Amino acid sequence: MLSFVAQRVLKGVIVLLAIVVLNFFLIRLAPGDPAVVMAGEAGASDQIFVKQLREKFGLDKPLPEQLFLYVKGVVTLDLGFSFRQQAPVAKLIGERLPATLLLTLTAFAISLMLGILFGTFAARFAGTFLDTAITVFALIFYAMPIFWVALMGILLFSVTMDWLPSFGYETVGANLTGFAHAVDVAKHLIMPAMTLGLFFMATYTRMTRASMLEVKRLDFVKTARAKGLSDAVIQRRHVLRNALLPVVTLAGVHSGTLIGGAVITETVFAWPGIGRLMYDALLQRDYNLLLGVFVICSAMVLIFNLITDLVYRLVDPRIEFAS
Amino acid sequence: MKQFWKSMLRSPSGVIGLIILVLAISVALFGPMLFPNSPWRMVQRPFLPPFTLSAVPLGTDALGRDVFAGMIFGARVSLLVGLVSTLVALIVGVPIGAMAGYFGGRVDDALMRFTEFFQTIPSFALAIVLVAILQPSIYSIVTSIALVSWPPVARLVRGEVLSLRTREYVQAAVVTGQSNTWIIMREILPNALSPVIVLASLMVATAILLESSLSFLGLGDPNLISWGYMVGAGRTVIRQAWWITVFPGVAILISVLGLNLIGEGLNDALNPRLSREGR
Amino acid sequence: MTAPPAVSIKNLRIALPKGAERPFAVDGVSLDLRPGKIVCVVGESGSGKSMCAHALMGLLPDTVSVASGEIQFEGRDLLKLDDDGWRDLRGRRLAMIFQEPMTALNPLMRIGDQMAEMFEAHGLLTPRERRARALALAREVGLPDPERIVRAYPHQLSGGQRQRAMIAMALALEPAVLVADEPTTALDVTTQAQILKLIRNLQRNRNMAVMFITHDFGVVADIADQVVVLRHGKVVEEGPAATVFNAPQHDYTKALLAAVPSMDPPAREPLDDQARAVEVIGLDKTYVTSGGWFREDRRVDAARAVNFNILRGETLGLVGESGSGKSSVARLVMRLIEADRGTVRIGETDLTQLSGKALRAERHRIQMIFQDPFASLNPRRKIGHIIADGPIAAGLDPKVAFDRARDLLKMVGLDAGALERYPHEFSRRPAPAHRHCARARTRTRDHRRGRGRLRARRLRPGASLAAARRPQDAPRSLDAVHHPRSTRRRPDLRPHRGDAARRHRRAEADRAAVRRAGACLYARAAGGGAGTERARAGGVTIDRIELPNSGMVPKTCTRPEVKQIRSRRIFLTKISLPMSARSKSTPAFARAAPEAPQRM
Amino acid sequence: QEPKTGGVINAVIQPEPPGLMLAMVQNGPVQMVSGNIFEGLLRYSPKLEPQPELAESWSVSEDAKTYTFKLRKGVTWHDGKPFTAADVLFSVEMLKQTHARARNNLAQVDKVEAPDDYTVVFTLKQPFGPFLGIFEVGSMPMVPKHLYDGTDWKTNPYNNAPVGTGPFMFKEWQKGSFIRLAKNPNYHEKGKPYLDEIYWQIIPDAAARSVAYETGKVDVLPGGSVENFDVPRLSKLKDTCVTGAGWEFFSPLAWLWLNNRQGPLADKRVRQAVMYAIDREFAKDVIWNGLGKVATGPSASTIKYYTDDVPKYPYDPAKAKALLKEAGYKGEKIRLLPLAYGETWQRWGEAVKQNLQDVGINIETIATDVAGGNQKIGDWDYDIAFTYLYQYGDPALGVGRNYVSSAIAKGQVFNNVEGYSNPEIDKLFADGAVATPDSKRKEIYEKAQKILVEDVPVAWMLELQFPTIMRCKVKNLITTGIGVNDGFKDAWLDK
Ligand SMILES: Nc1ncnc2c1ncn2[C@@H]1O[C@H](COP(=O)(O)OP(=O)(O)OP(=O)(O)O)[C@@H](O)[C@H]1O
Ligand SMILES: Nc1ncnc2c1ncn2[C@@H]1O[C@H](COP(=O)(O)OP(=O)(O)OP(=O)(O)O)[C@@H](O)[C@H]1O
Ligand SMILES: [Mg+2]
Ligand SMILES: [Mg+2]
Ligand code: NI
Repeated sequence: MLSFVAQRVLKGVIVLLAIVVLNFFLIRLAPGDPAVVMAGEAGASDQIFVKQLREKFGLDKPLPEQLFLYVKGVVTLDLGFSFRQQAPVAKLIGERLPATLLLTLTAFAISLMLGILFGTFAARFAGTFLDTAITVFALIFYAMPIFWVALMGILLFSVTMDWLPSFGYETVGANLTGFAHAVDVAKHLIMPAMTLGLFFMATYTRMTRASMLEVKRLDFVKTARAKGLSDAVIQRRHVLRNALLPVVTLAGVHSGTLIGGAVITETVFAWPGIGRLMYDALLQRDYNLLLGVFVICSAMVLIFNLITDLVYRLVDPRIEFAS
Repeated sequence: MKQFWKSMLRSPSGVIGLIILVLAISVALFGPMLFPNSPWRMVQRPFLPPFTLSAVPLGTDALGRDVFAGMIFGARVSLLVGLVSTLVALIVGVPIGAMAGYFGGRVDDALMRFTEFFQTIPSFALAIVLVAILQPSIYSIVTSIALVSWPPVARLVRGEVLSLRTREYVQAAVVTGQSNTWIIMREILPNALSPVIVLASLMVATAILLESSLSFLGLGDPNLISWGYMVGAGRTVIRQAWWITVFPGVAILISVLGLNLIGEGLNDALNPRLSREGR
Repeated sequence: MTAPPAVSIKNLRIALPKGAERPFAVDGVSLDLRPGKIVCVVGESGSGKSMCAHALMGLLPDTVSVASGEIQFEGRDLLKLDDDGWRDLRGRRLAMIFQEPMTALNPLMRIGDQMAEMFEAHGLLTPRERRARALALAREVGLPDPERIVRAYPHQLSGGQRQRAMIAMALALEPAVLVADEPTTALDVTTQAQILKLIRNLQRNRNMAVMFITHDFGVVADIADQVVVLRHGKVVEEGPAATVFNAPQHDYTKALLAAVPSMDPPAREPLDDQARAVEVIGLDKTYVTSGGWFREDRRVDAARAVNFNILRGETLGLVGESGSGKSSVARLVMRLIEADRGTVRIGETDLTQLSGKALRAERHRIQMIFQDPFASLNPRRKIGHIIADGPIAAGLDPKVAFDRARDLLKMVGLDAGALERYPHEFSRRPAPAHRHCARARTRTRDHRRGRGRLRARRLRPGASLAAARRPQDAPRSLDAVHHPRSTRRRPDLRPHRGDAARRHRRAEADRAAVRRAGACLYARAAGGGAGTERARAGGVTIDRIELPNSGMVPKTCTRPEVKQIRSRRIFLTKISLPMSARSKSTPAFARAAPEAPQRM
Repeated sequence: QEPKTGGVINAVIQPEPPGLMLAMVQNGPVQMVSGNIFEGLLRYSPKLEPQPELAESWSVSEDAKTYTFKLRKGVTWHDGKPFTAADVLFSVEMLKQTHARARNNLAQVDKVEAPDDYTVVFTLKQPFGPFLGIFEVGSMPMVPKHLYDGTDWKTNPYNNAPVGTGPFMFKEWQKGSFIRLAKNPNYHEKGKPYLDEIYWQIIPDAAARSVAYETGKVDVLPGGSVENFDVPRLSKLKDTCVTGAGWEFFSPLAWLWLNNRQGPLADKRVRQAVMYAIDREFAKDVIWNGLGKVATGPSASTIKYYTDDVPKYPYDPAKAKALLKEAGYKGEKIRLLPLAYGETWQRWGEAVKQNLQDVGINIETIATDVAGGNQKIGDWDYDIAFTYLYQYGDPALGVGRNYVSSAIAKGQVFNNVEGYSNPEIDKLFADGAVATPDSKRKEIYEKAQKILVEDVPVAWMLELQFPTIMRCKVKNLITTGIGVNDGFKDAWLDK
């Protein structure tokens, strides 16, 4: 197991480095020059200014050298300096990471819980009206653009009913501490987390449903019935547990991508997360910052993949640590 | 083939899905012929609510353009983007996944690392970068969406193949001296199909919405109208003019629903056990 | 009649859904189960045995329904029970053992917990007491090292151990009635004997009424007090075991009995002058699975220094207990897995040296019939394709190939329409051909060409196989071979759908027949006029069959039908097996053997 | 009404500023927030007359080459250090290196001297008409010498916690959430500022900004914070006041770059046809909600020397078609590059495309994001492209740069991107900048306007107006021609 983890980590690091290199070129292929963007923002652009900027950012150096310097930085855990924000990339990401993790993990938990719940119901009543209703319900949140769902939520819960705040991470200026602060943050969290969670819910609902139907037909379920166990116990202990395995897999894949995938939710709810940071960096061609976010996202995905693998192996006693 | 249609038509979800898809596709194909006016044309006063003028039954948008015409023309692009990019994603993802799963070892390692590269970058950002690099157009959009959506397909297929290749009927095919291609195509892939179908029918929705997000950022094909574009464009005025967003939104929803129903029906129809026995 | 019946099934009719092969799965069956007696229900596949059993447990599938009749138990009609009533009875008063020990246990739960659930379901005992009872039960059914076993997961147990665990569970609450639906079919001969003995003993000790379902007349002979013969959902014959065996009344019963192969191997022509068809020299294979959490790598020696050869026209039987490496050797010979060491020669070709195209080209010279007939048919391809694929791959004109496939199907007793059917559809055949019939057909066909001699070789679980024989390793073989998905599951896999399919056991025989036909067709297509020398050993005894080619190319088929191990036992006693090998076999084996001839 | 003291204002800032050190970064949001922290020597009335800020008074020499500023006494930096002439000298030096616009503006300065702590003398190489217009805080913010002199400006820690002389002090910046400024108790104007705190809330989505205002979470939506379509709805809300004032100094003017170098657009008649073909009234009314004004030429009506005595281009598709025909336009493809600044601009792009198509111009829209668009424009790889630029109150500062041939430089935006080259115009702008007196300048610039409008080097669209929406209880928010960017020092809350 230890060697398994070590091997995975090693492979992960290699993949990460490859990703850094590829990203480096990919991003630079996109038209647009950060110096020109910044010059544009400054409301003036003359030769000297642009040249100065380019020198300042090291953009005048040949690409391979830039790459070398960047990779060297990454290897020493230095993600570089953001041209535009004039701050170390690591610091900028660090400021945003907690909010993103809070949002995505909550959304993730919501989607998993609801998805499994609905999936279970749908499977339980497969072929009935309830089943169809659940499928349609789940697909509504899947097929509706997130910003639309988000806006509807805001209109309903913030504007009309005034229950929940419509934006931000906490009440600005309230200076709450301790429990009150936690409640405040939670209130702000509900809507974005729900919006994001409901989107991913559809997949889990469908996955759980299919998987439950599958497992339900297996022999050991009949054994359990022959024992005289109640239906609830059978569903929970025998069917659901086995049915969850593929859901766990899928969840592992999602948990990583969620992190960078929350751009729209973060934007609509003004959630100070990494998604927006990345998006702004992309629009500004803030190369180092963008690369930094990509690297962090990739690392997260790899870490989450590893964690799911481990969890999976723990949950399913049949799995060996084959490498 | 006859058998296939028969069983497809037997499942109610398949029938409903098929009806929806056929309707949507015929709108996409023939609608623009019946509606020769460009959907970009400003025909009425802006923000005209729906059902007030029969000439513009679904009202007008912020510039006074006919929402109904937009829906008709948008069907073409949206369905094209959704279906083609999903198809391309399948064409890329399925063979990669199949080869990784079937050959294992180094091939698997290399292919999966390659997949990871596309998988670990947030797909939305990657799509933006790709479209920006390739210049926005319907082709580059489809390409980019396909490029960011194939990794899950590959992973899924790989997983399935990994387990299927140890099945005895696969080994039976091996011992009769059949080629690897044949074995993958005939013995393995058909049995790995059903989760792929479920995934693919969900992917169509993602693709349509991704196109919408892209056009919201100004990276859509500016010369073609799409449902996603309409939803994005109507978003900011949703408070004044719900209809601009809601109608194309519902169109997307119904198409996605239809495709998922087809997916379900297809799944049953392709599964000989279900198709002939019922359930 | 002595004791009053514990359960009395009266005129039971179970309706099948529309479009099924017949309107009623069970059509007016009446039978009584008495305390302390074992009623064996026999009959061909699809005759409605399992339906009866499931009706008794209230576990009928949703698609079927009881049309009429009653099941009296303790003064109540079970068919009128509501869900709660059933829940109360199941496990406590009525218990059931299922056919498939591999899939009947929840793979994610420890054995002990699954046993304890029995008490939990009926609100008995405290959790701690439940654990203690589970341990005691494990001990009672003779599970080795019970402390370990209750903490083990199902996949860590051998098939026999799992079946014991199932039995322990079924007996936990001392039920009045035990229903056993082919509990030993999936087990090897030694284990089967032990399990039968166990059931018999427990049943006697507790004075249980037992309904025992089986295909196997050997088993019937072993344990039945009463025999009920079912056909097409109707009881065709019923009576004490001895009567049914010695004086069968109904033609069907006679046919069933006739289909049981006799014990005497026929005289064979000597084959000494024949050339070597297959030569296996020093095959070694060790499976290495890397360890789990802080565990070491696990190594299983599946083959160590295996040497044998097969002469042209000869059939070699490879026998051994479950997990002794039979399938592994077959796979090595087939080059489905790579040997660590050793050579396999087919005629003059060294198969182990080939790879890629060359290997593919040589593949047709040796063929294999797989252990699990269901698993070895692609569920999404029609039978016709499955059979013809091989010859077509070898360059035969598809039309010709299909014609041959049709001929072959006819040869194994299937009509030409079978070409167009999918494997699972053989459960719905109008005239179900159960495996005895299928076997008989094979034999007939073999007989026509038959000549030659049969040898058997016991794969000795010697020192080199010690690792494989550790109790926790044994089930690996079952799992690895039958359940490759579950053992080698990766996190990105979905749960395996094959398991559900495995329940379609009814048509297994047909499928096996078809698979075999495929192999043989191929043989003919490639070499022309292939025949099998099977003689009376027919599917009964042989793990791998060589199909000698009248031309030059020898064919080898592997067909370890675990289910027939009981017959194999008989076979083994008759051939001159080295004493050492015999003594290695388990006591049950040795003990049961002499009884057999008398019964038959 | 007497101003009341106290209270907190929540305003929206969009997008999030990349930094707050005005001398280092100068985009819109930075100016808006930092205008409260930093100050310039002067500020400008809505009529763009200079008013004292850090400079108490100023005088211009007879030859218009020497400007003498008397600094206000008793001004301190937020850290308590006094503000003196040395700071001004240092700021000039620093800005020349870090602030592109300041460098251009100061190009005519020969030397800067400080005869005493409270006097600064600028000596110019030649008279420069707009010189008194370059001292606003965004164009020339004063930087604390004691904190920056001799340090690496780029990494100076005070970049993240800027220290100025302004009415508000920097307190806190939660990245992605808000920026908090607090009252400067030692502000040099007695009694000001009135507010205790300002929260600049960072809300990236326009619709969410509307909602934030509606639900009372923010009180001020500076110009451009919400989509134009939403303005009428918001302005009808209770207690809501809307003003278009505060943009006089910047006078944003929107136009279409027309690439004069190549293709059909090299022909003046085609460019004129474009002007006739576009329905600018429609754009104003529908897309900009009736705000702003149809532009008549290169100068916005709010800046100096504007004249409307120029040829007019009303919406006239027939005339456009005729001109196209005359020019022999044969349906060559023309690429249109919209501005990726949000929905309004996208809609505008679509409307213009439709207008042009209606007269038979074969338009293909090219989509890009902002960075990609800038690159294309800078590389002259376009035919028609949207833009809008500030004019900074004087044609010499904000107009000439787009039309003189010396400002043609590849790889940059905002200069003479269209490639228009006319020696007469070059000369007029060169003379205009240095001419004295004012009447002479007026004459020159009016002439230039006429020529340009006739030539149509670019297609002028609208003088934009970005309405500021706020609660009516917010008083005196906008008092100068610089608007919200000039800080909230006069604003107070009527509770
Ligand atoms: N793929 C594998 N990986 C690891 N171990 C394996 C694998 N396949 C088989 N084994 C182990 O090798 C041994 C021999 O297995 P094999 O399947 O050859 O037995 P068998 O004689 O065919 O048994 P059965 O009668 O049950 O079919 C067993 O201990 C089994 O656990
Ligand atoms: N779930 C089901 N739905 C519909 N028909 C079924 C189902 N299961 C079994 N049948 C049908 O009911 C009949 C009796 O089946 P049953 O399983 O009782 O046979 P069996 O005697 O147990 O055969 P085997 O020896 O193969 O186990 C068969 O014709 C079969 O096709
Ligand atoms: Mg049965
Ligand atoms: Mg085997
Ligand atoms: Ni299985």
